[in-house]
Amino acid sequence: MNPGMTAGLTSAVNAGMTPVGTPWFFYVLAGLAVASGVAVITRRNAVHSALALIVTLLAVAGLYLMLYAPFVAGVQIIVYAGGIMVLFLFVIMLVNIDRSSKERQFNRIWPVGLAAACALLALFVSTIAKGKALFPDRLMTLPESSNTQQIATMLYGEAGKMGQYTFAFEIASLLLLVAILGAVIMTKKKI
Amino acid sequence: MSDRTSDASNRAPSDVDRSNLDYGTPDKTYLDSNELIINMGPQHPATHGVLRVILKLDGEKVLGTECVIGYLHRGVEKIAENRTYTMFNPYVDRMDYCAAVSNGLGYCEAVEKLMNVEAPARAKYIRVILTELQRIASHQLWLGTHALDIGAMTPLFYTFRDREEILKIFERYCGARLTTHAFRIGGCQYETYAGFEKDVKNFLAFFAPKIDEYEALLTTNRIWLERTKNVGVISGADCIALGVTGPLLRASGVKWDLRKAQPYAAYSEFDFEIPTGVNGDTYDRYMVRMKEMRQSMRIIEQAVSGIPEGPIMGKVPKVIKPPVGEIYHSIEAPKGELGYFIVSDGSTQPYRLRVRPPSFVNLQALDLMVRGLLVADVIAVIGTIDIVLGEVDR
Amino acid sequence: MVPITTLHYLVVAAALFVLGVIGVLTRRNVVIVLMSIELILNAVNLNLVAFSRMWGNLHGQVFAIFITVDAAAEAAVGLGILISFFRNKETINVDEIDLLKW
Amino acid sequence: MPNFIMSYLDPKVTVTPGSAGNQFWALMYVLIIFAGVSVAVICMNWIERKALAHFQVRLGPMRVGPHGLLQPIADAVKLMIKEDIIPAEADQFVFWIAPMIGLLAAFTVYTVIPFGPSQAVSDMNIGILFMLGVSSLGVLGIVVAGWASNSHYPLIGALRSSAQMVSYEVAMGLAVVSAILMTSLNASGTGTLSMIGIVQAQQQQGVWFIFKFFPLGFIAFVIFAIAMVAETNRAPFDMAEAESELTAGYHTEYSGLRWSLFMLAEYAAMIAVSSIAVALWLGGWMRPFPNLLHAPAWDFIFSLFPGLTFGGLAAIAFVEAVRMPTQSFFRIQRIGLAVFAALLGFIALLLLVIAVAGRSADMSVAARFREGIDYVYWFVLKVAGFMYLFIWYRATWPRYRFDQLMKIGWKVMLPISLGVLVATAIVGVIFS
Repeated sequence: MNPGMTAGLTSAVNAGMTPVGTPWFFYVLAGLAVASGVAVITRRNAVHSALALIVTLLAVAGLYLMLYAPFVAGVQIIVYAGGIMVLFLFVIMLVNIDRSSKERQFNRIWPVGLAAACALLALFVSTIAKGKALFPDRLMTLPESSNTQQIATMLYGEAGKMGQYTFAFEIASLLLLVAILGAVIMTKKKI
Repeated sequence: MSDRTSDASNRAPSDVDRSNLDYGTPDKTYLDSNELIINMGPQHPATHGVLRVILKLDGEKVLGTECVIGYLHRGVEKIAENRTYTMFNPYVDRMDYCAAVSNGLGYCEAVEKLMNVEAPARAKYIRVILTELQRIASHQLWLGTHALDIGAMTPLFYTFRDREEILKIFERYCGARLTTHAFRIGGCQYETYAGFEKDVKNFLAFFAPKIDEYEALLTTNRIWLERTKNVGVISGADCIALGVTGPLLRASGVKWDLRKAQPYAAYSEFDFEIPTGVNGDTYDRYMVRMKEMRQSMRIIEQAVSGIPEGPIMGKVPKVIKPPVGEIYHSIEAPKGELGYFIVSDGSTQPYRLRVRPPSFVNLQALDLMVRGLLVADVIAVIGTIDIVLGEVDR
Repeated sequence: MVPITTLHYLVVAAALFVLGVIGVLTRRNVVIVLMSIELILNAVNLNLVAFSRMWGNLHGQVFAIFITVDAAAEAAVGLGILISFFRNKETINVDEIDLLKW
Repeated sequence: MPNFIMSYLDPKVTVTPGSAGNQFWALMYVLIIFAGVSVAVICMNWIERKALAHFQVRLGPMRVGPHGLLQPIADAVKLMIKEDIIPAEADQFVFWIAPMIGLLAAFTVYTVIPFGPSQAVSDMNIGILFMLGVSSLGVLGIVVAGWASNSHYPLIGALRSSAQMVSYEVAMGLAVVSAILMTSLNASGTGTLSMIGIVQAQQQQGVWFIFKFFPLGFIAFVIFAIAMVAETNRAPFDMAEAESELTAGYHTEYSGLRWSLFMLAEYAAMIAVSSIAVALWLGGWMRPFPNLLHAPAWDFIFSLFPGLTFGGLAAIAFVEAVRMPTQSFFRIQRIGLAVFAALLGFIALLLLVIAVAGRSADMSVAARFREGIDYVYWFVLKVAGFMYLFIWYRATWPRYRFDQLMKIGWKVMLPISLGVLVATAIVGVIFS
C-alpha cells in the first residue's frame, strides 16, 4: 500500500497520461488478497488464519484506495484490521484452539459444501462471461479530495436537511447498541 | 486459556501434593476454562529473592496461593548445634541480611539471658543506637523495593542513597556494612570510634528531610493510594491467630511492640510512640513503617545524647558455657518478633537452637491477604509483608 | 498492459466470495467460519465500491460503510455466542453444535 | 516499464505532498523520515537513560563514549550479535513475524505526519483516520507475540495490552473527533481529516486547538495525552510489560534483535502519537505566536532558535569536555566530546547562516531552506517536549492496576471525552 499511490493516480489521470503503475498495484493487491484468502480457509491454526485474514483486509483496503474510496479504506483499516481482528485474536486465545487444530479440520459434508461453492463459482463465471457487456467498460474519476465530505453529506445531510442515509445511519447505530448488549450479556458471567 | 499452556503448568508444581488444598471454587454455573496456574518465582523480579508462589488464577483474579520455600535453606539451626555460642554469632547475620544488627542483638541477648549476665549500660545504648539505625535501613530497603514492585522506580534510588549513610556508620563502627557482627555476647566488641556521636547526629539531621521526600513522592500520590488502599486487608484478630507480628500487626490496629511490651536492651529508658494503623491494608502498613522511621530517629536522638560512659563488655567468661536450661528471648526486629529459643546442655555448643523468624511467620498471611485480589496485588502484598528469604528459609 | 476496469474488481470479489463460501461450508472451527463470513462481506464491499466508481457516485461507498458496521456487530455477537458456547460445551467445532437447547 | 519508472521521476518536481509529480520527493521523504525516526529512537534511548538516571540520583551510562554518548550504538551492536532464541514450544512463524507487525505499524504512521506544510511524505485526505487505524494495528504485533511465545506471562501481557489498547482507542478517537470538529469552524463549514489541513485550520483560525473554546480544547488534549500513554504501553500504564508482575510481559521470551525491534516499535509509536497530539492541538509546525508577533523582525528572531539550540547544546558539550577529569585515561573521551561539540557548533553555525541569509521575503533557495528548517524545528521541539513527559511520567509514578486502568478508561475518560465532543459541537454551532 503506497500512500502516494492515489495521488499518483490523480496526477496521471489529470495529466492525460495512462496510469501505468495502476495495473501493477492492482495485480499485486488482488493476488495478495486472494492468496491470503486461500490461507484463511486452509490453515489448521486459527491464529494463522487470522493473520492471513488481516493481510486480505489490508489488501482490500489498498484496492479501495485505488477505487478513489479513501474513507472506506480508512474505515476498513480502523474497524476491520484494528478492531474486529483484535477481537478475533482475543477470542482465539480464550478458547482452546490447540485441541481443535489437532482434530479433523473439515466437516463430514465437505464434498457437498465444496460442490455448492463450485456451483456458485460457475454461476459467477457465467454471469461475468455472459454479462460482460452489461458493465460499461469505464471507471469514473471520483473527486478524491472531497470524498469524506460527500460521504458525510450523504450520511448526515447538509445544514437543516436530513441526508439520504441519515435514518439508515441511526438504525445502524441502534444495531451496534443491540450487538454490544448482546455480546456483553452472552459473555459476562455475572452481570 | 488454551490447554497446552495449562498442561505445562500442571506439570510444573507436581512436587507438591495439592490434592487436598482448597483454592476456593470458581463460578460453577459454567464449565470454567479460565483457571490458570502460574508459577511466580523462584526467579521473578518481584518475589524478593527465591520465593516461589504458585498462583491459581481465574483470569487475573487470585483464587489461592501456595508458597514454596526452601530455595535458600542453609540449615542455620543445625549449624548452630555444631558451633560454639561465639562461633555461631556471625551466622545469625546471614538470616535477615537486611537487618543483621537486629539479628545479632536478639541472639546475644538470648545467650546473655541464658547465662544470667547483663551487658553494661553503655553497651546497651550502643546496641540501641545501632539497632534503630538498622531498623531505619531495613525500612528504607523495604520502601524502595515495595515502591519498585508497584512500579515507582525512583524511591528505590532515593532510599538506597540514604541507606548508604547508615551503612557508612556501620562500616566505621565495626568494619562491615551488611553482615555486621556488631555485638558480642556480654556487650560490644568495639568502643565507639571518635566522632560516632557526631556522625549519628549528622545522619539524623540529614535524614529528617529525606523522609519527607519519600512521602512527597508517595503518600498523597493518587496512583499509590489506589494501589495500596484496601489491598491486602488483614484484621487484627487474623494477625494474632496467624502469629503475624511487627508492622503488619500494628497496621491492623493492635498496639503491640516488644520494645514497649517486654522492654529489652535500654528501650525502657526512652520516650517513643508505637504507630498503629486502622484498616490493616497496604497503605496503613506503609504509613506505620514511615512513622516508625521517625520514631526510630527519636530513639536514636535520645540515646546518642544520653549515652553513658563506662565499660562496654560485661563479665563473661572466656569460654561461654551456659548452664543447663532453655530460654526464649525475642526482640522487635524491623520485620516483627524475632525470637531465639536456645536449649543448653551445659556444653559450649547449643543443644538445640530454634529461630522464630518474623518473615517466615508473616508470610503465612499471604494467602489470606491476596485471595480475591488480582495478580498485581499479589506483588504489592508480597512487598508489604517485607520478607527476606534468607530469614524465611534460614 | 490491459487497463483495469470494473470487471477486474468483480473477478477479485467473486474469488473472495467463493473462498468465503467454501470456508463457511466446509470448516469445523467456528472461529474460521466466522472469519470466512468476514471474507464474504469484504467481497461484497469490494463489489459495491467498484460499482460506486463505475457509476461515479458514492452510494456504493456508503453501503460499504453500513456493511462494515454490520460486520462489526456480527463479529461481536458471533464471538459472544462462541465464547458462551465454549464455556458450556468446551468445543468450538461447528458440527458438534447440534442441540437446540440444554 | 520505463514509463512506469518515469512516472516516479516526473520532471515536474514540486515539493507539495500529494500534488502532481512528487513521487520522487515522496520516496526521498520516506527514506529521510525513516532514517530520521531510527536516529531519533536511538537518541531517545540515550536521553531516556540519562534523564531517568538523573531523576534517580545516578549517572546513567558513562563508559561507552563521553557521557555514554555511544552507549545506544554499543547496545544496538550487542543486541544484533546476540543469539536469537526461539522457544521450542513457540509457534515459530508467528513468533518470527510478530515484531515485524508492530514495527511496520509504528513506522507506517510516519507517512502522514506533517513536519511542515510541504514537509510530509503524503497528504492523505483521510490522514488522521489512517493514522489512528494504522497505529491501532500495532496491538496485533503485541497480541500475537504474547500468544506465539506459548508461555503464561507473555499471554497475560498480551491479553492485558490488547484490552487496554482497544479500550483507550475509544477515548482517544473521541478526543480526536472533537479536534476535527474544530477544523470545520470556517466560512465553508467543512472540516478536514488531512493532517496538514488540520494544522492549516489552526493557522487560519489563529489559535492552537488546545486553547480553542477554553477549556474544551484543553480537556480533549489532556484526554488524548493520557490515552496516548496507555496506547503506547508506557508507565504508569505499562501493564503489558509490567516488569515486577509479568517479568517482561509480552516480550518475555524474546531476545536479541527481535526484542530490539519491539523496543524500536515502542519508541517509534511514542514519537508517532506525540506527533498526532502536536499536529492536532499544539499547532503542528507553527512557531509560537505567529498571529501576535507576525512582524518580519519576529520571524527573524524566531528563525534564530534552531541555530541557538544547537549552539547551546554545543556549549554544554564543550563545557563538559573542559570539566572532564584530567587523567590521561579520559583524554580520548575529552577529545571525542570536543569533536562532538565542534560538530554541534558547526551545525549551529550553518543554521544561523541560513537563518540570516534567508532573511529576505523573496523565495530564494536560502529562504526556502530557512522556512523548512523552522517548520521541522518547531514540530520536533514540541514532540521532544512530549518525549520528555514520557520519561518524567516513568520516573515519577507507580503503575496502575489493570482493573483500575480499565475503570479509568471506560468510566472516566470515555464519558468526559463524549461530553467534550458534545460541548464542542454545541459551542461551535453557537459561535459560528
